[in-house]
Amino acid sequence: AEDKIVVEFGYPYSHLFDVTYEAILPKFYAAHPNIEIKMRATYESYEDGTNTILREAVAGNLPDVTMQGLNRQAILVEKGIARSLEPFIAAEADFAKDGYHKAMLDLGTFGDEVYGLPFSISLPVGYYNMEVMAKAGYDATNLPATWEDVVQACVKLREAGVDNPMFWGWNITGNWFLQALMWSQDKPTVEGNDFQLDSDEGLVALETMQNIFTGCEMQNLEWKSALASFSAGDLGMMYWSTSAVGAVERAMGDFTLVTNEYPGITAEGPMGLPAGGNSALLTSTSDDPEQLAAAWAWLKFITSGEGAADVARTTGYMPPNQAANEIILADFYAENPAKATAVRQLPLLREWQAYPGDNGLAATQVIYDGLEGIVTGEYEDMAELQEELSEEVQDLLD
Amino acid sequence: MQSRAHLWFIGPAMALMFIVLLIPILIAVGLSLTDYSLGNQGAEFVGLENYERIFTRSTYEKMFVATFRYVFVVVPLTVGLGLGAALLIHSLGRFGDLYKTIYFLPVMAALIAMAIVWEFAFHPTIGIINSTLEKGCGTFLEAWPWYAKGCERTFPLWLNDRDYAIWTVSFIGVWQGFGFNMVLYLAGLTSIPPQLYDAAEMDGATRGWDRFRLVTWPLLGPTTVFVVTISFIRSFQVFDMVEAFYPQGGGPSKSVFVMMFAIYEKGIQQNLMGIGAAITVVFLAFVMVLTVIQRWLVERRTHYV
Amino acid sequence: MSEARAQSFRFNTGAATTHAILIVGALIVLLPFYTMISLSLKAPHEIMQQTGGFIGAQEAFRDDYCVKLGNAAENCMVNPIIYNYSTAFEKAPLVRYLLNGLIVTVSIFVIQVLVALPCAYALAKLRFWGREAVFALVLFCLLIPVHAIALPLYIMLAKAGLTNTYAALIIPWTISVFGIFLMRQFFMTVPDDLIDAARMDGMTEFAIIWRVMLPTAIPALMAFGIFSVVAHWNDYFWPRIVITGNRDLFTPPLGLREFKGDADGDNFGPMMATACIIVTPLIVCFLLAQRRFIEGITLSGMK
Amino acid sequence: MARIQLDQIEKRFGDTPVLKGVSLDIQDGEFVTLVGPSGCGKSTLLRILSGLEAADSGRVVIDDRDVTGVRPADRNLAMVFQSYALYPHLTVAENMMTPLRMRDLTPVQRMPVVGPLIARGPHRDMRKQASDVAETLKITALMDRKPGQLSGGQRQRVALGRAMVRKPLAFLMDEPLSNLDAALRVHMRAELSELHRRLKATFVYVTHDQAEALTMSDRMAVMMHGDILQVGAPDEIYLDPNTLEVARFIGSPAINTLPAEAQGDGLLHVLGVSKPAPMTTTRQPVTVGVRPEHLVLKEAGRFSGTVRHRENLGADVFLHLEMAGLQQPLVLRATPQDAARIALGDNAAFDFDPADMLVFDAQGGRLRATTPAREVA
Amino acid sequence: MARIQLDQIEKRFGDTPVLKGVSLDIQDGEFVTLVGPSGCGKSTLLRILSGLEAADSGRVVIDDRDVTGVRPADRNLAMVFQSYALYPHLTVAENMMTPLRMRDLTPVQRMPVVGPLIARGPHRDMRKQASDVAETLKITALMDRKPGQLSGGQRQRVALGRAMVRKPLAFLMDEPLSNLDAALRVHMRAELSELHRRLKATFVYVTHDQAEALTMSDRMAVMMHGDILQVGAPDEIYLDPNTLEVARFIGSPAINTLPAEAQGDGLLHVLGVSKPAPMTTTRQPVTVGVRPEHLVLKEAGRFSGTVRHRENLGADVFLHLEMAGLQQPLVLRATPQDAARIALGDNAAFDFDPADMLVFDAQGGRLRATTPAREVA
Ligand SMILES: Nc1ncnc2c1ncn2[C@@H]1O[C@H](COP(=O)(O)OP(=O)(O)OP(=O)(O)O)[C@@H](O)[C@H]1O
Ligand SMILES: Nc1ncnc2c1ncn2[C@@H]1O[C@H](COP(=O)(O)OP(=O)(O)OP(=O)(O)O)[C@@H](O)[C@H]1O
Ligand SMILES: [Mg+2]
Ligand SMILES: [Mg+2]
Repeated sequence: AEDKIVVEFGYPYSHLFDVTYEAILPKFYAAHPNIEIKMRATYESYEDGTNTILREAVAGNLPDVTMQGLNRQAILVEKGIARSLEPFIAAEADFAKDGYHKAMLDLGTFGDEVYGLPFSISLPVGYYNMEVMAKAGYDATNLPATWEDVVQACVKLREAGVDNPMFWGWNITGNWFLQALMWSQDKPTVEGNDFQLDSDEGLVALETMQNIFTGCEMQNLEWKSALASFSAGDLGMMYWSTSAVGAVERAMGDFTLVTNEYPGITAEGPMGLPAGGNSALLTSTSDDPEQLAAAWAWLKFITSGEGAADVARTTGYMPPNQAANEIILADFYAENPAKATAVRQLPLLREWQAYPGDNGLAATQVIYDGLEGIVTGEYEDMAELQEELSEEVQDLLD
Repeated sequence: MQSRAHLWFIGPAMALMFIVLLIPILIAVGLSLTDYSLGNQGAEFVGLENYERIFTRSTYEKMFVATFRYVFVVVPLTVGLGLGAALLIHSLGRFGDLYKTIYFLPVMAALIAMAIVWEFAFHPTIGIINSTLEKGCGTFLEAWPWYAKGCERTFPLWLNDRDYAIWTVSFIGVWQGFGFNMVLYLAGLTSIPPQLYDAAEMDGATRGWDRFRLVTWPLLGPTTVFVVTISFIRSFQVFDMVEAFYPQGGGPSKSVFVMMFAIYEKGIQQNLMGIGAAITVVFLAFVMVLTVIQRWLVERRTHYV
Repeated sequence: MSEARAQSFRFNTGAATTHAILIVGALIVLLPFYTMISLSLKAPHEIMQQTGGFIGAQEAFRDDYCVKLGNAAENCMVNPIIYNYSTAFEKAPLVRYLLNGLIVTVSIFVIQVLVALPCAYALAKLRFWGREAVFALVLFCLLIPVHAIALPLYIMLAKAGLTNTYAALIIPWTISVFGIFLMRQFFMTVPDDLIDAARMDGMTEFAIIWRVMLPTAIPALMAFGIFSVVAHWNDYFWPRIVITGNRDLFTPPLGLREFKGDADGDNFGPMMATACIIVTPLIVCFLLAQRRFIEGITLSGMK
Repeated sequence: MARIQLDQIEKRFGDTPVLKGVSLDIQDGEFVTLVGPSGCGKSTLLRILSGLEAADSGRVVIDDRDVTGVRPADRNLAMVFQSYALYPHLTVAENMMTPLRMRDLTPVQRMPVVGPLIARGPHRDMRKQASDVAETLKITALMDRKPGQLSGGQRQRVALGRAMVRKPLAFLMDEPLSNLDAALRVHMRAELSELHRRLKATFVYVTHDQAEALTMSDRMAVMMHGDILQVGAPDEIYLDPNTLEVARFIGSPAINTLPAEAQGDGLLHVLGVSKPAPMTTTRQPVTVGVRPEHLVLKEAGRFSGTVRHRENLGADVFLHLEMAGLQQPLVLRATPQDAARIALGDNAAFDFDPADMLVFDAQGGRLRATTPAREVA
Repeated sequence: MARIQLDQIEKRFGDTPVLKGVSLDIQDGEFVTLVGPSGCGKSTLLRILSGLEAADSGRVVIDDRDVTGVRPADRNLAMVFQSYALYPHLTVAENMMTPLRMRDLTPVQRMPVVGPLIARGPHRDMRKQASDVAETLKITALMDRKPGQLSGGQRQRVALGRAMVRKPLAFLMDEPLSNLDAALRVHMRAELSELHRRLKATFVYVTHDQAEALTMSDRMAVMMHGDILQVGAPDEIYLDPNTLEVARFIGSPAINTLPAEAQGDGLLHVLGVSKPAPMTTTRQPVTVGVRPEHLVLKEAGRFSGTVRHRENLGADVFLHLEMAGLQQPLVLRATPQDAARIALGDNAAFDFDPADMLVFDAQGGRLRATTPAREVA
C-alpha cells in the first residue's frame, strides 16, 4: 500500500457531489488498485473553488485534479495554472469513442487545446407546478414556449388569484441567464475581447428580461426564497438550472412537478443555451510522469464511461458524455422524466462564457448589478442600460 | 520606577502585532498602488488609479452610503440595548442568568447558520415575519397606510427589497451584537464599588435614573469608551452577515454594499487585489478619523483616577 | 449587592416591569433559535414549505443519498430528527471537528491571554516612555480588518509551510489587540494603591499581573474569554482560507458547508442540526463562565 | 430634628450574628455617640438605621413613623461613610453639591449644561452653601480636585462636607474624623457641635476616639458583640459604668483592675490592704477597678510597685507599675514633674481614694456602694 | 535594621509643590514618627521612601546605598497603606501570607494546588506565622473572610498584619491604627513597640494620634506644607518647640496663645500682667504660649476669665475661658473635682508659672530664655 500513488483532488458542493464520488470510487479503485484518491476540503461554491486554487497556486500546494465551474476554467488557463490535456489525449488510443461529444469537449477547449473535461452539465429549464398552472388552464401539453407566452401565463395566473406566478433565475452566478437569452438568438455574449451586449440581440435580451420582470411583476427573490416559494406551491413557474431538480423534488409539497424546455424568444425555441456545471482540470505541479498518469487516469475515469454515468444517477446534472446519456442511462431518464428535459436540450449546448482578462469577474459583477437594476426597477430604459453596461464592461475587458 | 519590565510586557505583543497585523497591512498598502491579481506573475505600478476609481464610481458611493447607514443605526442601538439589558439584568437577583444567556445566544450562534434562519424568517410570503403580519390584516392595524398597502399587495421583501434591505440587515446586526455589549457592561457593572450606591441613596438619588446618572454612567466610563470604540469598529467591519445574505453583489441595488464586503469582493472574489487593497486603505483612514474623533469626545471625560 | 438591596425598596411592580421588558426582548432574541431548532427537527419538504409547526409531522421520508447509492427506496425511509442529527455527525465528522474547535479555541485564548495581559497592564498602569505611542498603535491595529490582510497573511503562512496545520489556524490570532484594549480599560479601574501594596509585598511586576490584576479583573477576563472563544469557535472565514487540503483540520462551522449546495439546494435539516450542535458547547461554557460574573470582585479592600 | 427609635434590631451575616436585638431610643435633637470595639456592629447599626441594610428583624421608627420599609433617600438622613464613598468622577465641589442637587433641584434643573442656565439662582445658592462648608472644613483650595488627588484626611473632610451641606432630620456619622490631625480634629469637633446647636438635628455618631465621644455627646451608647451594654451621659458611663467591660472599654489608658475580696462587712481586701466599701454583699471575690488618674503617687502610699515603663504624653506621664500578685502592670498617671523624679526600675508608692474604686463581681456586674466610701485612716 | 537617609526630596503634582526639599536621617532601628496636618505630604514622603513614587529630585539612601532607582520590592520594606489596599479576592489569611509567599517561596512552591503539596514545610510555617500575627491582632476568627466582609477596623488590622508577618529592613506605616478603638489601639501600640524591640527594625510611622506619636517614637518629625519643621525626641518637641506652628500642632487641646509685649528688660507684659522672661530681646510684641495643663486654677490667680464651655473627658475637664482682649478662649485643664466647683458662666481665676511659658516672636520663631524664668511674686 505504501507505493500507492496519491492523487489529490478538490471539488465543490460536497452535499451534491459526495455521493457521486462515493459511488464512483469503488469502481475506480477496482480498475486502478495502485492509485489512491485523496479528497481535499470541498469548495463551498465555484467562486470559492477558483479562489482556493489561485491561493494554492501562489502558496505552491495545488491539488492534482480540481473541479471548476465551466466558466471558471478560462481564468485558470490564462494564468497558466491548468495544464493542457493534449499530451494525454494524444496518448489515448481512441479518445473520442469514449463518448466525448464535440460540443462538450469545446467547453474545455482554449486556443485549440483541451484543458478541461466536463464532468457534470446543466442547462436552464422550466419548472412548473401543474396544479397552479391548471388554474390558468395550462396542462403539460400547452406549457409556455416563448417568453411572450410566459408573460401571458403570468397575467392569467394573476387573474386566477396567484399572487406570485413566476420566478426567473437572473441571479444565477456568471450571468448565466443573460447568456441564455443571448445564445437563444445564437449570439455569444463575448467574442474575443468584445462584449456583445451592444448588438441588437443584446437589446432584445434586455428587453425580454424587462418584459418578463414587469409582465409577471416578479419579486426579486433570492434563490433560496424562490426555491422555498416554489416548493411551498406559491409559484407556478420557475426558470432555473436543471441541477436543482433533485433539491426541488426533495423539498416540494404535494403537487405535480413538470420540467419543460426552456422557452425561446421566438416560437422556434432557443437556438442555443449555455452549459452550466463543472469540469475537471489538471493542476498538478508534479513533473513525475507516473503521478501525472495517475491524475489523468482519475480525471478520465470520472468524466467518461461508467464513472460519468453516476453523475446523472446521483445528481440533477447530466453526465458530460453522450455515450452515458444515450446508452447507459436510457432507463434512468424514463424513470426520471424531470431530469430528461435537459437531455432533450443537449443539442443546444453552448459555452458558458467567461469574460477575459483580470477584470473578467468584475465585469460579471457589473452585468449582475445591471440586471438586478432591471428587476428592482432601477433601470427603465433598456437602450440606455445597454449602452451603459456595454461601455463599462468593455472598459473592463480592454 | 518599574525598571524595564514594560519592555517584556509589551515586547511579545508588539512583535506579534508587527508580524501578524502590520506587515500584512503594509503589503496591502503597497499592493494598493498596483494592479496585482492573484496568480499573476507580476504586477504593474498604477499609482493612485485604484483610489481614483473608488472616489469616482457610483458603486463606491453606494458603498459609503451603505456603510454609514449600517454603522449609525447599529452602533447606537447595540450600545443602548446592551447597556439597557445589562442594567435590567443586573438589577435582578434571580433569573438574571437566564436572561443573560438568552441575550447572549445570538453572539454565540454561528452566523452562517443564523443567516439561513433569518432568510427563512424574512421570506416574503411564507416567512414567519410576513405571515404574522398578514394575520393582522383586517384589524385596526390597517388604519396604518403602510400596513394596508402590505395587506393589499404583499408585505416587504425585507432582505431583497432595496428600500428595506439595509435596515433589515442592521436589525439583524443589532440582534446579533447587543448581547456582546451587554456582557461587557455587566463586567463593568461589577467593578463599581457598592458603597457609591449607598452614598447616592443617602444623597437623595431616589429614582433609578438619578442613580444611573450619578454613579453608574460615570463609573462605566471606561467600559463605555471601550464598548463604543469596539462597536464602531465592529460595525464598520461588518461582513459575514452581508456575505451570507448576499454572496453576490452586496444586496439589492447594492444597498448593502458595505466597505468590508467591497474589499472582499474586489480583493478575494474578483481577484483585483490592487483595488481591494486601496479600499482597505481608504477604510482604515476613515475608521481612524472617526475613532480619533470619538475618542476625543469620550475619553477626555473618563479619566478620574 | 447594593443594587439588589435597592431592589427591595422598589415596589414589586418595578420588578414586574423589568421582567416584562426582558421577556419581550427574550422572545425577539429567541425567535431565530426557535426556528433553528425547529428546522433541525423537520423533514426537507416541511422546511422548504415552512409547514409542520415546531417539530413537523415526524413522518419518515426518503433519504436521497441512500437511494442514489443504489439502495432500494423502501430501505431508505428515515425519520427526520434521526436523519438530521445522524447525518450531521456522520457526513461531517462532527466529533472530530468539535475536537479541532476545542484545540484551536483553547490554544488561541491561552496565548492571547499570555500576550495581551502583560501588555494591557503596562499600558494601564506603568508609566514609560512611548506608552501613548504603543497605545495608539494598539488602537490602530484594532481597526485592521482581517479580510484585508487575509491574503498577505495566507501567503506568509504558505511560505512558512504552515497552511493546512493547526498552526495556521492559531498563529494569526495569537495577538488580540481587542484583548489588550479591553483589559487595559478594566485595569484602569483597579486602584493604584492595590498595585503598590503588591509591589511592597515583593511581587515582581510579572507576578502582579497574574496574582493581582488578573483576579480583580475576572469579569473582564471572562468577557474577553467569551469573546475570543465565540469568535474563533464560530470563525468561518479564516479556516476556510487556510484549510484547503485536509478535512481533518476542519473547525465546527466548516462542518456546515458539507450541507451547502447553493443554487442546487442546501440540505437544511442536517445543517441546522449541525448549527445546534456547535452552539451547545458555547452555551454550556457561557453558563459556567457567568457564575464568575456574579461574584464579580468589587474592589472592597480599599478605603 | 427627629426622634429615632431602634427596636430589637437583629442582623446576621450568614451564620454570624452581628446585632443581637439592639434597642435604642434617641431623642429629638440629641447627640448620641456609639462606641465599641472594632467589629462590634456599629457601622452595621448605622446602615440599618439609614435603611441601606435591611435588618433581619426589629423596627426602625423615626418620628413615630415606622420606616422599616422606607427607602434610605426618603428617610431624610445624612451619612458620612467610614470608607468615604466619594464619587471619583466628580470634583470636591461637585461631590459636596450632589445631595443638594439631588434633593432641591428638579430633574430639568439638574441637566448638565442647561440646568445651571435656567436655574441660576438655585445653582448659585448651592455653590455658596458648598463653599461655606468647605471653608469650615478648610478645603476651599481643593474644590476643583478629584478625590483621587487628595490625601486621606482631605478625602475624609470632603465626605464630611457632603453630609454637612444638608439640613437633614439626623446626621449619621461613621468615624468622620479618624484621619484628621489632632488640631483639625479639635476644630472639627467644635464645628460639629456648632452644627448640632445650629440645626438642632439629631446626631448619631460612631467614633473610636474617646475624647470625641466624651466631649461631644449628650449620651453615649457602648456596644459590644452586637449588644448595647450601657447608654448614658458620658460622665455617667465614665464614672459609673454598669459592667467591667464598659469600665475597661471607656477611658484611655484603660482602667486598672485589681483582684480583691469583699468581706461582707463593708470592707474590701485589695492586695493585702483593707479599703472601706459599704456595699450590700456577702463575702466574695470581686474585681476592683481604679482609673489611672485616681492612683496618686504618695510617699505614704500603702501600695507600691516597680516602674517598668513610662509613657510620656507631654501633658501627662503614664507610669506602668509592676506589682507582686498582679499579672498586668498597673498604670498610673503622673504629672511630668512628679514623673521626672522617678526613674525606670524605681519603686513607687501610691494609693487611691476608696471613693474612686469601682467594684465588680465575678461576672463583671457592678456592685454599687450604698453610701459614699470614706477612708478612716 | 537599616539606616534611612532622605536627602532634599522634592515632589510636585502638576503645579502644586507637595514636598519642598525634605531631608531626614533615620538611624538604624529607630522609631520615627511623622506628624503633620492633613495634606502636608506625609503619605507622599512614605511613598517616595518606599519607591512607589519617584521624587522629582533628591535621593533616598538606605544603608548607605542609593536606592533611588531600585524597585520597591527590592528595597525590602514593609508598608501599611492608609487606604488598606487589601487584595479583594483573597481571604484574610491569604492576604497576610502573600508577602511571605512572594519572598520566601520559589515560583514552583507558589503554584496553586501543587505548591502546598510539594512544599508542606514552608507552607505550614507561613500559616503559622500568619496565625501568630492574627492572634496579636485579634482577628483569628476572621481568617477565612474576604475583605468585603470585614468592618473598617478589621480591615485595617489585616493591612497591618500583612506588614507584620515580615521581617523587613524597615516598616513604613501610614496611620495604621486610625480606625481602631481606644482599647485596641493601646494594645496595638504595645504590640508594635514590642515588634520594634524584637525585630530591631527601623520604623517610619505616620500618625495623627498624638498619644501614639508621643509614646511610641524615638524621634518625631513635624511636617508642614511639604517641609520638616522640627525633628526631635517627643519630649523635646512638646516642651521645646522651635516655632509657634509646631507648638500649636503638638498637644491636644492646642497650646493657648496670648499676645504679649517683651520689654527688653527681662520682663514680659501679658494681658496686663508682668512675667519674668529672661531672654535677650529688644522691646517687641511677642506671642506667649501656655499649655492647658500649665494653667492652674488659683483663688489668687492674676488672670481670670468666664467659663464658656466645659469639655469633660472623664479623667480631666477642659474649661474654655473667655477673656477680655482675647479672640480665642483659653483652654485650661482641671481635675473633675476642681471643675465640679465651677459652673458655666462663673468667673475663674488662674495663673501660670513663667517657666512654662513658650515665647515666640512675631514671625513665630521661638525666643528662648537665657536662664530659667522664676517668678518673684
Ligand atoms: N495625584 C495627586 N495629584 C495632585 N495632588 C495630589 C495628588 N496626590 C496627593 N496630592 C496632594 O498632595 C498633598 C500631600 O498628599 P499626602 O497624601 O502626602 O498627604 P498626607 O500628609 O498623607 O495627608 P493625610 O494626613 O490627609 O493623609 C495633598 O495636598 C494632596 O492634595
Ligand atoms: N458582608 C459581610 N459578611 C460577613 N460579615 C460581615 C459583613 N460585613 C460585616 N461583617 C461583620 O460584621 C461585624 C460588624 O461589622 P461592622 O462593620 O458593623 O463593625 P464596626 O462596629 O463598624 O467595626 P469598626 O469599628 O471596625 O468599623 C464585623 O465582625 C464584620 O466582620
Ligand atoms: Mg465600622
Ligand atoms: Mg496620608
